[in-house]
Amino acid sequence: MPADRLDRLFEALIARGYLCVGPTLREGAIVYDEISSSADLPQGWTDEQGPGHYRLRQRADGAWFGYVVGPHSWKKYLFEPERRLWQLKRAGQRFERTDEPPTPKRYAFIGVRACEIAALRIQDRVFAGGSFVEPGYARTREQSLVIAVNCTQAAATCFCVAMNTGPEVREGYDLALTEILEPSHCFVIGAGSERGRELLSALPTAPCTAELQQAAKTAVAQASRQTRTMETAGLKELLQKNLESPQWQDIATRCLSCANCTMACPTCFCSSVEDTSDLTGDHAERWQRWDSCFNPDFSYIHGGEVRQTTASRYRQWMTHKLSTWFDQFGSSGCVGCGRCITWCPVGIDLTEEVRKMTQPEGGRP
Amino acid sequence: MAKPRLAVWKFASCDGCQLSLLDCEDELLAVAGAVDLAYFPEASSDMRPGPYDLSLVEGSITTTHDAERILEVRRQSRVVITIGACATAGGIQALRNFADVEEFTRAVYATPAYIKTLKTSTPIADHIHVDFELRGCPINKYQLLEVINAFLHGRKPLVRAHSVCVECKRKGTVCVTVARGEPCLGPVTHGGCGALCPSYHRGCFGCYGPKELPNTSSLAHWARTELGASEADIARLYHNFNAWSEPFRQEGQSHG
Amino acid sequence: MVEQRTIKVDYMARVEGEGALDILIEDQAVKDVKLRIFEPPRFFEAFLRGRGFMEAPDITARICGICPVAYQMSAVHAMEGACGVKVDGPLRALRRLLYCGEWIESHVLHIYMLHAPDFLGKHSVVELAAQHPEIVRRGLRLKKAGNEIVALLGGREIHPINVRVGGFYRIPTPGEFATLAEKLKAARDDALATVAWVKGFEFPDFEQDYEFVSLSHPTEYPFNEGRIVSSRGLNIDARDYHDHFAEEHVPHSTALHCRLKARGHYKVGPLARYALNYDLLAPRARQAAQDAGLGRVCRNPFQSIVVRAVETVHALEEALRILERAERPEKPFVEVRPRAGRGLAATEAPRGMLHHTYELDEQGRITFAQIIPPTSQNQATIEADLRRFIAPRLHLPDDQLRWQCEQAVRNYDPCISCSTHFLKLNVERR
Amino acid sequence: MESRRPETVAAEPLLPQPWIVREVIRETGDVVTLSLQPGEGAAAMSFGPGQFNMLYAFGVGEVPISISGDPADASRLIHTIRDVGLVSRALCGLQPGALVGVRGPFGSRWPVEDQAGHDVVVAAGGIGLAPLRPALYHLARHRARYGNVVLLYGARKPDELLFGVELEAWRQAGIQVEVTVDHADAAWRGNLGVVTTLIRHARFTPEKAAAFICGPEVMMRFTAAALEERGMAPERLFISMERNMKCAVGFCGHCQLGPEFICMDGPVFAWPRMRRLIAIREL
Ligand SMILES: Cc1cc2nc3c(=O)[nH]c(=O)nc-3n(C[C@H](O)[C@H](O)[C@H](O)COP(=O)(O)OP(=O)(O)OC[C@H]3O[C@@H](n4cnc5c(N)ncnc54)[C@H](O)[C@@H]3O)c2cc1C
Ligand code: SF4
Ligand code: SF4
Ligand code: SF4
Repeated sequence: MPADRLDRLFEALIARGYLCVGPTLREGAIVYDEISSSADLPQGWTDEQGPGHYRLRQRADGAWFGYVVGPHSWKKYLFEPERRLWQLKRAGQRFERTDEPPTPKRYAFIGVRACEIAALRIQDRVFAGGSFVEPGYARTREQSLVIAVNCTQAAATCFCVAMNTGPEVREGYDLALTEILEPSHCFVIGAGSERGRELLSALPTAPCTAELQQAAKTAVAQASRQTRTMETAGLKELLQKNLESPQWQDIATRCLSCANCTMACPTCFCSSVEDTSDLTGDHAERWQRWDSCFNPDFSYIHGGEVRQTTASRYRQWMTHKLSTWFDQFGSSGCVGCGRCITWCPVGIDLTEEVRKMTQPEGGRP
Repeated sequence: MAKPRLAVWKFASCDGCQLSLLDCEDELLAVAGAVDLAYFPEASSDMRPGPYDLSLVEGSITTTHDAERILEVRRQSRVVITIGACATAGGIQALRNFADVEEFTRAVYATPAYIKTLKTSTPIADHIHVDFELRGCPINKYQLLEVINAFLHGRKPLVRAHSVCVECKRKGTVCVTVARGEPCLGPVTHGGCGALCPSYHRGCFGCYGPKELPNTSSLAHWARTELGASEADIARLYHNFNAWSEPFRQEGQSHG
Repeated sequence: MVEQRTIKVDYMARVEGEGALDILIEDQAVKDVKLRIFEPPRFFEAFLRGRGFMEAPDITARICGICPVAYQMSAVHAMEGACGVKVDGPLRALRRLLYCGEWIESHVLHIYMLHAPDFLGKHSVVELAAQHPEIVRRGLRLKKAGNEIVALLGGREIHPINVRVGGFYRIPTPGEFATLAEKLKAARDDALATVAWVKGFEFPDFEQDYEFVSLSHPTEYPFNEGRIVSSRGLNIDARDYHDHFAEEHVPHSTALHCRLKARGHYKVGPLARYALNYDLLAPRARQAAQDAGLGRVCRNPFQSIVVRAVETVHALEEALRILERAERPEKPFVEVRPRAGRGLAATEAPRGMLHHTYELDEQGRITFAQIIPPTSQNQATIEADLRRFIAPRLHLPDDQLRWQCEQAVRNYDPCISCSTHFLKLNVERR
Repeated sequence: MESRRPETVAAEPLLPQPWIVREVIRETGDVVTLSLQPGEGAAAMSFGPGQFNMLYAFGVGEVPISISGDPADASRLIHTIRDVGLVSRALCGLQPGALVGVRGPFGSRWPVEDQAGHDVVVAAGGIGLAPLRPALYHLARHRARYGNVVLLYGARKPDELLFGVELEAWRQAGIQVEVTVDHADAAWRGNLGVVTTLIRHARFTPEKAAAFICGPEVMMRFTAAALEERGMAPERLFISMERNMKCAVGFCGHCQLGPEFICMDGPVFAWPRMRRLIAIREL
């Protein structure tokens, strides 16, 4: 599909009743928000990322998707940062529910990267894969479309190759786009589901030439060149052996216990469940809000917190992500998107801390 | 059942925190319906004697007279809740604690002899047992309502002690430090304001005081080495409305 | 034996901050009136020294939770003056908008919650609400409209965080402004109804010949800018304030008293602004004043409540006018580079003129700060008013006299927290 | 996902069901037992010993509380609660007729039936006796299926001892009941000291015994270690863990201990799964 026909995708999605959400420029970053046409996309922009560092830069080529991942992740649409679960009133021998359970939205997620699909699939296992199903999550997820985009460049903070989640989109998508700039600016599009195929039939596409397919491959290959990596072989066990390593204390001298990494992480799923009542005491509400293992009271039980120190909280975060997640959900909890590295206000780098933990003497493998 | 008796006390302060109650335009009459405003001079000239079920205390202790008055407040009150940075940390006026008060008096008043004040501005909890401290300069009026509400129904106020960052991230605000290079106290500051400043594109300057486990030195180090803040900038950032709170006091002092 | 009577109000209620009033009556004559301010000193002017010029709006806001915007506005203008920068165009308009918000919020607070109960024989707005819930709800709605302006443009109602030297940190979006405008339109009727309500109160006959002082601007009812003028011919630049005004320290107060060097005490605030700028009121506000039976000049301080209501109408009109034009500044602020120098500025706080003076070094560090709040400018006038007010009313029993004296003080909407550079009422009859 | 065993699939796993307080029994100064019956729309509940419910004090909050009733009697739902904070206080203060929110039952069970033919040691500290009571009811009812059955129970002070009537009934049913307290005045003629000191009085054959332990974490650690030392097979030692719990269905993340979600994988765990984890500080 020629790049200048991108709006046809939006039109087709809107015609099918989807609410389009995708990348757009705001507050000096590329964030995910409601968008309605290609004009809302950050065309011609890219991001420069490093530990604790993010800047927008203009690019010369007018690429639509020429950047990587920003501060937001898709989880905010499926596992909302703040959500009222219910409102109740006491009435005789029963509870009267005074709110309507929220109607799930039909989102079209536009511009989803391979690592983000991996993250979505991880959260699927958390919220809908076990014995209990989070109804809100499951219904919205079910109804939403994933319009994926293959990365054609990596940020300095990306390590999806090491985590085996990208850069190429391989599964879990409805449509997957690869943006090609040369010789002519166009998208190579593949459908990954029935809904995707139907949608694709509504787009002004031409059959893809072998040459274009090759160009797409080359483009994605570019994103495979990543400077950051993480040695995952044996990591799960290694961390378990190091639960009492002095290294945790070292990290704690730098870590702020501010919870930014967990909030930015596309797979972190912790929440608080908070009960309130109105002044009369007759109406009560329950709210669910993003919480984090870095927050005070997270591990509180009568008498005190289990994890009182930053060292123990960081250990929970890292060992959960990279080790105990396997026991719980059969995969790593990390998809290599690099958000926790970029959005840490003091640039703590997960990959670097893993390296120090596994090779305390220093030196890269 | 008799309505619980509420008292509102003022010590050295700007009135902003107790004004927060009058600023609850939508809820004020409901609150007045639920509690008996037995002593609230800013709002009522009907000032009735104690004892009180709940006392809200605004302001810091800066005079010997106030140091005695607060003891009486404690004796008269079943529950004491302090509201605002003045009452919980000494307030902006605690900047005197780092200086020579006599010189301050000479600088401001023509006849220093008329002025009687203590050398320090100290939080209420330095003088009496406080049952709950609500932070902020000023406090968040919804948190104040929550505290009153929780008190009325015997539950724990939903006032979480996490960082401002948590509120930023929940709102989807883009981090001003990472994306703009602005020094920001958010990571070491107690939440409650709803991460206001970052959503207005400026760094947090710590109205709500230190959060639990504030790693002030790591944040200061980053501001110094990566964001180009000067020692004086850092010292001033920590020495604001919560300058006298232990972690901010020490961090500020270690930068000059 | 001389007959002595003292009337004391140990703790002035329904004013902002802490003060007391002592009145000593000896041989059927008022011997002494003292408005004692025991608001503990907070030393703002001292600890501002050494702080950065950009910090002044955030720090001085904390002088007063009721009118923080006024402190922020005087501070930014003084700083911009010191650095030789003038903020104009849409940014200037938005600053006026923010000030409108504070006037509405502060005036309505005073009208409904602090002053009206006096006229209706109530202790508080809560008592008032028991009898007239719909009136109180109207007041709360109106106050909220003011607060919404401050909350949008300032970030929050008390101690806004969005004011900076040079402009703002962030300009709200057109959508946010549009929503605000809708809310303000809805508040117009409430503001007019307020004027109609308060004009019906019973006002004691008490016309005084004040020297009114306020800012004056050729085309605008004054908020942020103008020359300092008086009803007796003073007309100076705000930078020359100290040549004409002096502060003195009286033993009974932690506040300083101000006087005009040439003539003594004077009066700032709504009555002064109104008298000196009547023609510049928005047409609806002027009409409301006429309907309320106010002349071009109002000399009865008890009627200040009506003038406040008129100014509330004006502030709403002005806010809507600014919002209709909806010019958006290109950048939220103009860059202000510090330089050594002296900056002086006055703006019109809801209670009257608020003057700031700063001196800066080359790095923009404050080396000297002086802040003159409206209440300390009015304090001598308040005491003078009281003397004249009490004299013909000495026959009244103590508690009635006390009630009326308190009301007379409240005419000024004194903000004692501000005047910590400023009430308790004791009337002593000997 | 082998670790997650399906129990219930509720449509709205976070919506409490209404139950009515039928009876309030004050056990000690700060412990109360509530007997509940279903309110409108709630269905009677069957549960296994060791399972817990989330109890919701209207508007105040929700906390995990083990079921302390007899699993064979589904006519009422019994919870024993110690007043330690605001939510537990609100629950302890409920009067007959009051409405309580209930979600559950959640979590794993004491594998009581699996121990048929074995000796069974039940060790409880303080309020820890409540989660064990369903198991004890079962053991007493089916006493003949088991070898020796001993209850080792410790409390801080004599007046904090729970379930005096039941202790006696269990004794009658042929359970060896040994009780100790940490502190007591001269009037106390029973044992003094921590629960582990009772082990030597217990009649059981370690090699063919199983143990169910519930109490403060240190008490469980020392008791399990001592029983192991006596020669009990670690995989036949079971303890019941506590962690902060907000949802009880594995979404909120609060109750994690290493790889385990206490709410779903526990609270009852075989000792080998916990031994290392609870020895690590602040895990
Ligand atoms: C599986 C399980 C079974 C339990 N069974 C019982 C029982 O049968 N009887 C009994 O009296 N107690 C039991 N508890 C402990 C009980 O949950 C706590 O005492 C209770 O949560 C305290 O809440 P609070 O609000 O009164 O206290 P606070 O100290 O004010 O606690 C504040 C909040 O922290 C959390 N919290 C505090 N302590 C605990 C805790 N121990 N476990 C989990 N969350 C906690 C809760 O969310 C609580 O509302 C059990 C705990 C667990 C995990
Ligand atoms: S890392 Fe922390 S916040 Fe993230 S899922 Fe794990 S426990 Fe929860
Ligand atoms: S804490 Fe801040 S807002 Fe509250 S009284 Fe003190 S100065 Fe005012
Ligand atoms: S300075 Fe910090 S704590 Fe204060 S309002 Fe701003 S973000 Fe909130």
